[in-house]
Amino acid sequence: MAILVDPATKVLIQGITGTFGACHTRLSLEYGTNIVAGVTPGKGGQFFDNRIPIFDSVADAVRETGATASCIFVPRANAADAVLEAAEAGLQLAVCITEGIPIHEMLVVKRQLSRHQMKLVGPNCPGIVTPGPEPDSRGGCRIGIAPGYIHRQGHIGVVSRSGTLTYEAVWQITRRGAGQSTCVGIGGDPVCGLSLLDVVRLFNEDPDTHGIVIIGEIGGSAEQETAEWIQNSCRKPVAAFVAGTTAPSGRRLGHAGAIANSTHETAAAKIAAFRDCKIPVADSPSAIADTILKLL
Amino acid sequence: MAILVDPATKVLIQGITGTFGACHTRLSLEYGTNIVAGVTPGKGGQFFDNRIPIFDSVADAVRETGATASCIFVPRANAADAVLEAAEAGLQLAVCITEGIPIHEMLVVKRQLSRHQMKLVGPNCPGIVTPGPEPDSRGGCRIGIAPGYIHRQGHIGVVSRSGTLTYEAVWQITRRGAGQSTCVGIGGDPVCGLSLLDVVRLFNEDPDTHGIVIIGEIGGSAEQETAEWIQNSCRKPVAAFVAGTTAPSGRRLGHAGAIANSTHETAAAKIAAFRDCKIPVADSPSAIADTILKLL
Amino acid sequence: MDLHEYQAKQLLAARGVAVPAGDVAESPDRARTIAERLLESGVRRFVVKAQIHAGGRALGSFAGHPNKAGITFCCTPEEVEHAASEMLGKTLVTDQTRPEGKRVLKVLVEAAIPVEREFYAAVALDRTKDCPVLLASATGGVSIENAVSASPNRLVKEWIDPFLGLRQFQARRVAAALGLVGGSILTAADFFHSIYRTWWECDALIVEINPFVQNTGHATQHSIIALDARITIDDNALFKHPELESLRDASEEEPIETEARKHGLDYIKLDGNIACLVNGAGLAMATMDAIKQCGGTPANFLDVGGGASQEQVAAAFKTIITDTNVRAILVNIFGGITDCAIVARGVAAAINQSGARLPVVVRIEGNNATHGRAMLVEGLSRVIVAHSIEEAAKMAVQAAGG
Amino acid sequence: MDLHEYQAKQLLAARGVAVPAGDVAESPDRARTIAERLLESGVRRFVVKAQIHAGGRALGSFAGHPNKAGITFCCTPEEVEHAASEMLGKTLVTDQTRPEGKRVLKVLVEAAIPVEREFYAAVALDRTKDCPVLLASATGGVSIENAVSASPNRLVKEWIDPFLGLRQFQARRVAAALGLVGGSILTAADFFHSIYRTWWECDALIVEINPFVQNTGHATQHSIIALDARITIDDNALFKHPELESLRDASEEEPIETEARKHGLDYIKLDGNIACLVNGAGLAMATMDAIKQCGGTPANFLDVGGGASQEQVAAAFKTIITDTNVRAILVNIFGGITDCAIVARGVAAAINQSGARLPVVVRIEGNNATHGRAMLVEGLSRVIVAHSIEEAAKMAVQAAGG
Repeated sequence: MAILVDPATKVLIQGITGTFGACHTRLSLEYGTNIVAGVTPGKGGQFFDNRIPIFDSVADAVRETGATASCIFVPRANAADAVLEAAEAGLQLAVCITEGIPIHEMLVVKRQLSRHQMKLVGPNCPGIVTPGPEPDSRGGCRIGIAPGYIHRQGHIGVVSRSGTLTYEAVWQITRRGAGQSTCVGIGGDPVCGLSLLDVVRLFNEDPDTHGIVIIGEIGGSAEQETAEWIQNSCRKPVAAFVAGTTAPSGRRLGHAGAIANSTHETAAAKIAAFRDCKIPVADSPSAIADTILKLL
Repeated sequence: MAILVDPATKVLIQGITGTFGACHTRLSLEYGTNIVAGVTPGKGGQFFDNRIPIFDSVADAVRETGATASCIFVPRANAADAVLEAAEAGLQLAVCITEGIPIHEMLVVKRQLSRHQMKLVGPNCPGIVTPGPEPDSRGGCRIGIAPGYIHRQGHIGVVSRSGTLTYEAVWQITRRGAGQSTCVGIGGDPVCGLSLLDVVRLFNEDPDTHGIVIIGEIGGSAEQETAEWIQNSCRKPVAAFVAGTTAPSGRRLGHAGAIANSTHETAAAKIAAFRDCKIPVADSPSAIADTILKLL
Repeated sequence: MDLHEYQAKQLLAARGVAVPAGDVAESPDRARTIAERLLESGVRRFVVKAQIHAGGRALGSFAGHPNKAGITFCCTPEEVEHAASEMLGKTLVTDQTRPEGKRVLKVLVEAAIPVEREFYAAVALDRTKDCPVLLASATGGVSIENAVSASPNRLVKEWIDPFLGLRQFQARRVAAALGLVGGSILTAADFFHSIYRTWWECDALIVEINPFVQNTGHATQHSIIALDARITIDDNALFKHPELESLRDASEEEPIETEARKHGLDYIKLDGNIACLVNGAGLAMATMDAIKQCGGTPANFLDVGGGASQEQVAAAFKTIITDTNVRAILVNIFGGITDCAIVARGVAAAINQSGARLPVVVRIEGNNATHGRAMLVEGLSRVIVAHSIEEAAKMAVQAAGG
Repeated sequence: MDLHEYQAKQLLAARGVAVPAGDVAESPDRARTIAERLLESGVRRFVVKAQIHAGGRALGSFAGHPNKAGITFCCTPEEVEHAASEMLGKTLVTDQTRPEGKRVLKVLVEAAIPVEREFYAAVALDRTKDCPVLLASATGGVSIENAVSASPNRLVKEWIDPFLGLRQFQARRVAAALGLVGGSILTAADFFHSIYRTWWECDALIVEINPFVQNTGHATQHSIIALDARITIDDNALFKHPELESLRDASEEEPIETEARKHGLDYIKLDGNIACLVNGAGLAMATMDAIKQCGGTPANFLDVGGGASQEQVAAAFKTIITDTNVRAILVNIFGGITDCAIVARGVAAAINQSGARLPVVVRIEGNNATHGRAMLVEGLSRVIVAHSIEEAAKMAVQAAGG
């Protein structure tokens, strides 16, 4: 068991013929991901690496292959549209890797997704990995751009707003002999799909996840809301890390940003929120794995 | 009993201080309508005719008076907004009298109303009358601009896409000694709130309505869809009338209108649809009352 | 409000739709100048298109010249000048005009584009679903309606959520459904998107491109060109678009209808001989139906509106008797809120002023109807009072000598 | 991307927001000309405002002239010229600039508007609700943040559905909540609507008007005037708005940061002495945190991105050593997909090319890390290898002499 994806999940790749999309499609195939289709408008009928059928639309791909999840590598000018296409085609999950999508477009996407069942992870995220049982955790499901080999099948759920910092945490866990149920990088954009809390709730319901690691970041107040929920409702041990204590506050213009999003934005406020809710916070990035393993 | 409104319904008037709104507010008050508030932005705190409190917003009016229905006389440039304001304030019903609202604005309103419980009647409609027991049917609830005195409390539900033609039908029924449960003018605009069918369904559920008169018009295919539903599901006798057999087809430009809305638009097609579904259709406007009364 | 082809093309071109190079001319001289300029830029074949608010121009013909159509292809600026001179000022009759046709005051002179295959596309309102719909077909051209009614499957429909607009993936789906492949899918999608944008931004009821073609001739590989374009704007939205209101061509409208609109009257001239003056559109149509049922033909549709004033009624009366075909007048008023006496006064005043000697059948019902009826009968000898719509129609038909 | 006040006012004015008459000047001479023109149109009091990408100008001061602020009121064109000459080319320090301040290259010369009461309004993104929010307060001006944190109720918030935009009734609700009454509600609602329109149409992150005032002076009774304006545009959306991209003021940006961006590097100069070269923003921040925890101070934030190439690493290295404060360099790479050997090769090449004699602490982990580490240790004498982020930070602080 795992959350969101497992090795049986049928995955399609939107933007499979781009350089970046193609590269990570191959890595995911090597990892064992069940990639059943690619989508590149105008290239329908071709094959990716003589192997994966390419379709003009997500709807075509879904009809022909039964895919239920999508990984989106579409350039940013078309990425919001790609998410809506995935939702309209009835997918269960879309993972949008693309970075640099205009925030106003994501506002429209987010608003529209409330009318669909589809879960969105990202944009601007490393994606999802559910490690498999084979060496270097192959035989699992990798959607996105995370390095597969750093994982190991196990029982710690990892959810993170950061990219490389997630890899760091996963690698630490793996090197200490433990493993992950699923790792979800939700991305660092101000407007994104699944929130930290959404993923924590999924882990809480997943029998295969015994402990949860949360990696937060400055900006927004997702950590506070998550910490509160955990204190009240989470049945599993949770450890957290928040980077950015020394982050430059950024040159700012006017007051609206500060007023709109209040004072929860700093790493210090987030760390305090976790501690207030009795959630251990790693002092150093090197201590993330130890902090969760101590609780198990 | 009646549908949509009864004498107890607390009504507010959006645009109460305009000439047209003020005139019909007075007529409705005379009729016995329970008008509890007016709304004119910028005139909050004043009183209409020293009697009805005026508020700056629908939300204020609802909070202070408990109004559940609104009649909208707001000029067309602001009318779509007025409908959305009514919906957001949690009203059950809005009747929009205003004519000439741009269709694109109504598309947005209609799309948004799917997220609210509020029923919309209109725009560009005469409104709703539930006749009362007193002389000239006073003591009832009149929302809109229909003449009150032509009604008589009774058991025929009238729903119409036309204005004066409805009065004609109502007057005939009244003169023949019968009466109406409720009369609903849904308006003739291409994009409007409650459809013929929506109102017929309400009449079908109303124990006080024993028969239904439908007055259709050229354009759209609401009559066809209604006729079909009646044949399959309506438990009450229904009579219909459709004007426009000799309507000029209109000078048209291109084919899109004809293609988009197919061939159901003519009065002949609508009359045929009713007859196909065993619903008697009055041959002449003078025969509307007789056609329904024969069935009761 | 309908637009001319050249106006529609300007609105579309401003939003990224490719249209043939060309310009509009009001004189043969100017038409020739345009053609000469096109010639300089390498154009070798021209088309001259009469600009009227009606379709079917290619199959239409000019009054007195059954062999001249509203669209002519030419090979030289001289031919263009000649073709323009044979259109301008003449009356063109097509299956979409009235029998008396429309006078041509402008022609569009364009580069003629070689056509291999004609496609159809339009954005219109779907009244059943309350949303815009993109319509497209791989068989465009003059016979689109027949083609579609013969095999409805050939018409591709894509419904559009007004909150999201036409999304790229939807536009691509339509392109693929037309049988386009490869890069053409993307070009066509952009094209559809521009049509929708025009529809949305201009508060249009209909934007229609029939036909559009894939340009196979030149450098830009997958380009799509709109050969003809029709746009109808929502009259109710014109107050938001002064720039569109300025595109109104008064010469295209019946002066009498324009005049009537100024008085808040909705008037449409028809071909019969019984003039109608009714309050309410539905009642007006029902009245016309009744006239027809009694063997007569209505001379007009006229709605004086719900709360008709004395002045409006007088103006309405004046309007209907300008039609010289009229042999009788039917006034049908249901006075709801309106006081029937006021309407009667308006009718009486108009009859007196006009001096017209036409028989007038009046059916007045509702608020203060008895008084109104009495006023008419007492004051005017030519007024006949009826007590139902049916009776009124019968009397009017009789009075008209029908 | 931040805009200058004068640019923001132009964008707002184009969408119906009233702003004081005026223009921007790059020379005292030009400033005087603008004031003279204003004088002719009846203006009797002027304001000269330094145009820099930072707030707090009224309370700021110029380097070397503690009594001169970034906003000066004047009564004659001569005074305007003088005020402009004391700003242009000088360095202004405010509580929102860095300590070294910002050079003033442009001033805005405007009619001074009498202020009775300052209001505040802004449209920003609400990250919790994933929608735009209109913020407004009846106590605007410099102390808005304090006012709001002291009594949060004084801040009015209206959340906006991006599908519907800011509706009139919402804008009126905000106006009423500010204590406005009567016709002022309608004027303020139009004003809020224009702010939202600007936010939406310009893909802005923030549009802020602080303060705006109700004009009590002149003919137009309820007019509202924006005295100051701040706009930040979403960098990711600039590709859709070439007209906004052209408003970029390169002189406002650190040249080194601009240069870094060209190489796809996200670099922010800071005040410490330990340069950081890290892949990934989160890891970069965590690295800086670790340095601080060990008693050091980072000289920069630098994210070379997820899939850093050898060239990018070399460019990153070049970038960080241009900062003369730097005493040690910390390279922290987690090679996920990236081959650590490639990164190592980039670092080695950069060290060799630069000839800099700074100590370099390297922590490389992940894909092919052993090989990468070996390459660095063998090839370069000044490289110290660490095995955890903590260890690396400690070593770097030590090496920097901290």
